[in-house]
Amino acid sequence: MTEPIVQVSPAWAVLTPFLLMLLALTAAGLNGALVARTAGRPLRSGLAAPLGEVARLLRQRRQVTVAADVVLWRIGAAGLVVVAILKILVIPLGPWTLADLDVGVVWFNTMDVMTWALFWLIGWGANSAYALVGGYRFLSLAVSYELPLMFALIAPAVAARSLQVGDVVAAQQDLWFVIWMPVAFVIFCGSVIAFSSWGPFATGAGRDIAGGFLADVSGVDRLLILAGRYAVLTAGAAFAVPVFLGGGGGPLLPEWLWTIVKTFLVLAVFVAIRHRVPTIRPDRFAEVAWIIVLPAALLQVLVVAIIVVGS
Amino acid sequence: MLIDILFWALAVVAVASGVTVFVVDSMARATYALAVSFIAVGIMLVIVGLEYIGIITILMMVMEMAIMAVYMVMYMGMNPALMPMDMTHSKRWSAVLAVGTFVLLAAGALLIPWPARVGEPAADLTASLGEAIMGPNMLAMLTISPVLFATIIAGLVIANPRGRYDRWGDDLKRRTPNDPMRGGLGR
Amino acid sequence: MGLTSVLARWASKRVHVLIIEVPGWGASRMLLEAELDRRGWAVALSPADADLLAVCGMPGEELRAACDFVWNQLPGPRARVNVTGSGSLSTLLNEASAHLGDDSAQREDARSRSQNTVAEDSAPDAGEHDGMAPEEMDHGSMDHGMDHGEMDMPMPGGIPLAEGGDDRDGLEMDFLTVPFGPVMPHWPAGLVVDCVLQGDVVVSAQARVLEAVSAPTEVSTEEMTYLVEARLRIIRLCDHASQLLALAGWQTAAQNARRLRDDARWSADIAEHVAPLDRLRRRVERSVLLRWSLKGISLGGISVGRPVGGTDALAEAGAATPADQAGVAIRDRLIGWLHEAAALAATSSDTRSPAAGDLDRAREARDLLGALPALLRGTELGTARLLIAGLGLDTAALAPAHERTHD
Amino acid sequence: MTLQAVLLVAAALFCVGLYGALSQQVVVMVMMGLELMLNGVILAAGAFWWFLSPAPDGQVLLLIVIAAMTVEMAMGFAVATLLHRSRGSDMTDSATDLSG
Repeated sequence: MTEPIVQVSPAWAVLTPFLLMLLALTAAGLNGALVARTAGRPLRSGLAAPLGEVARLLRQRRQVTVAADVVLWRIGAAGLVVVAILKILVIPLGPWTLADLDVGVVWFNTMDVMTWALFWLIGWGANSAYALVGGYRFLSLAVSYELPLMFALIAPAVAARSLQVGDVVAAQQDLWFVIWMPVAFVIFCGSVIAFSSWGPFATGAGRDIAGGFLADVSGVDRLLILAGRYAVLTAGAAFAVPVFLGGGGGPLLPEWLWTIVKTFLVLAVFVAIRHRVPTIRPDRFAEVAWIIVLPAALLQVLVVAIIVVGS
Repeated sequence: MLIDILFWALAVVAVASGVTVFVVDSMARATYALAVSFIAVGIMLVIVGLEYIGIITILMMVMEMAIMAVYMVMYMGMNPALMPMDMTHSKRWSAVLAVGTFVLLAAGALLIPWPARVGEPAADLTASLGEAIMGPNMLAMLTISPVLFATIIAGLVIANPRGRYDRWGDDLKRRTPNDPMRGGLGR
Repeated sequence: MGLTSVLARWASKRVHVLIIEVPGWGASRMLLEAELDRRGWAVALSPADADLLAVCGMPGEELRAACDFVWNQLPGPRARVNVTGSGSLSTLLNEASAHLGDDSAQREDARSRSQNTVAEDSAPDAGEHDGMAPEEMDHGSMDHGMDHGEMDMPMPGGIPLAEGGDDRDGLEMDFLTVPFGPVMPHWPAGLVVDCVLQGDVVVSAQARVLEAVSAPTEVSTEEMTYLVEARLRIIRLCDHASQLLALAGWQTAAQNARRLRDDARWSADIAEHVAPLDRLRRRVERSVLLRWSLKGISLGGISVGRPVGGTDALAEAGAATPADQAGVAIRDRLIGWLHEAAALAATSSDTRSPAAGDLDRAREARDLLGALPALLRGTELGTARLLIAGLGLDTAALAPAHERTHD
Repeated sequence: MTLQAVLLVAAALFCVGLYGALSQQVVVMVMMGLELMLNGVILAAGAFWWFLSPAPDGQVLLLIVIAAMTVEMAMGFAVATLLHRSRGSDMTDSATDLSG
């Protein structure tokens, strides 16, 4: 890839939600297929499971709990999808981008902080013990993953000497960042899984508290939250591509297709991890995050900074 | 024109949600109203060209309000959210003082003949900010970092009731600390 | 019209089922779960997530009240089945699915419900809130202003104010009384633990068991006769292991254990199960993450039941589960179960007589139930769930003993 | 959008915050009032910067205000915890030991 990333007309933004939801739906289908396989059913039955799920949630009535804070609850439920869409605005699709902000990396970080508020609001709004415990669990996890995530994002920005996503992609023409900042990449992926309340970090929606913040949502609200989780996960996977995986760079295929292929591969790994590892308990993870992961991220930034200054 | 409409809409949102903070009885709503106020101000900052500062403000304040809500729920116990109780004092004087200050500030804002703009903004404001804090203004940043670090330490010292003698025993020889909750590193 | 019927058809492919197990009817539940797996239906974690309420067994009065309460929390479209035998299971579910897809019936149901709730709302039943009705997901929260937006009432939502007390860090925190069970995923049948919580830490707990109206043995013996004691024990161990793994968040391993459990019921030669059981056990033993997340969670001084089996099985399993030693770690308990199941499968000649009598089992269950409050005190919710699952409580054994004391 | 307009909004925010900080009894609510005041300060500083002298140095000042807000919050939470622990309440009225 040689030509710089160009900003396209904002009108294209209309298409972004569709692309995002399509990818998210694919991820959900993959998840369904994997679940079907562990249960010993044919893979195909699982692939269609998300559609069945959508249909049943669209038919379902919304049940409101006693003395629920409906306003905040609905804001939390609807917010996840919105945040995911805002996230992918700064992600270039091959040679095109909608908004190459000066501060694209920080923009992504800000949007992921929104999930702090949203998941907690979902847990709070239901006015039920399990849901609230779920919301708190997410927050306590968030305090652990957020700082390492910030430093993991700073590493590529330091290497590119810019917070602009386009510059970060351009800086990877010769060598992808994932190769010389693997620690940052791993921390980033872990944080994406965590801020989507996914897989081993899904304690906020854990089975031990009857689904946590999902315990009391039904109908369209539930659909929005579940879709929002997939969307946020997808957006996280998509952001890994320009920041660590060289954007649209790759042989043969056109750049935009490479972006999608890489996104899907990262997403597939996230989905595959989901049921395969035991829960990482937030109360225990806190110590690990602050004593091991955060210093590791700082060291990574230091190494990157030394290399960049030296080169 | 569009910018003007956007600005005034944001201004209304910012002030209205600011007022909401002290009007609503729900702790969660109060906290998140403040967060909305900060988001509106953050966007206004982006409008006046302070992209980095504006977005950082949003990032920090949403984070802070998420934590703030937890503290509210934790400490307010019997609070206006559950029972309509008035948790205020000297309301009238506060209001008088606030309105007085507003009149003063507003008069200042409108009456002072502000000078014309000096200089032009840099082409890339974020980059220029980076150069400023890494160049001529490095001292400011060098001061802020120890202050922030000291804040972390001081906050922990104030809030944590348990010193190392509680954890490791009187002679500090306990092999695993005596914590109410187990950490993740097998200690 | 076309759209709704298309939605209904798609929705019927993935019904979410909330399962309520009556003590003693574990077999019905397991059969139901196997059938759900076969159909690709999902097990719901909470009433709000469910389309179909499946009550396995004949609940006693209190448990039936709990079922009715949960039934009211299903958002709808909803259906309800009572599973008491295996023969009709498939038709039962088909009928339920058809009922779920029947738009006019569901609309009728919704209409009658909304009328009911209006009536209920005008006269809030205070008694409903003090823990009699179990699993009150939406009434259980009586504390710290989780209730708001009802400023005009002295008690928002009819929920009284919380009282406070010092927590383990010496901060005064509100108490929240929450009954756990009997409708919870991966929960011993019929168990209710009335917890007082501070945040997600259990301050104190009291355990009781809601009984079945009749023991299931009469009903289900006919299909159980060929399942001798050893095989039943393997099934139960796999079930326990599966629940514990599910609570530890390890879905694939839990699913694996569940399939082994279901296979053990139908397979002709139980000895075939030795290898898969050992594989699962090794997988569990190898997982670093599981070791890390279960570390330090132990059953304290509670002596959990002796493994049943031949002498070598005893010795082997005993090595993994030091039953008499103080503080059985949950992870050892889990591995011990799998070990014991494998050992039983290896030595089983399908003719063994029961090793533990009914009385023994009842006494053991009673001891465990008695020890529960002390065990849970001061634990965090997730840990508490793991501990309860780790007990392997057999509430069915408890029920007859209870009846006896009542007589 | 003029400097005057932005300053008016900032003044409004500042005064609402002032009212809250003076009238609220609970420490956390007082903190919210302070935050709102600082919110106004940030907006005013941003406006001054843009309309009067958009030099890079001005942005540094804003960073410092944000840092001050962080410190205020962290210490506020710590003090609230301490008060709650030692008094069982976090009302400002009950913490008047130094008021003679």
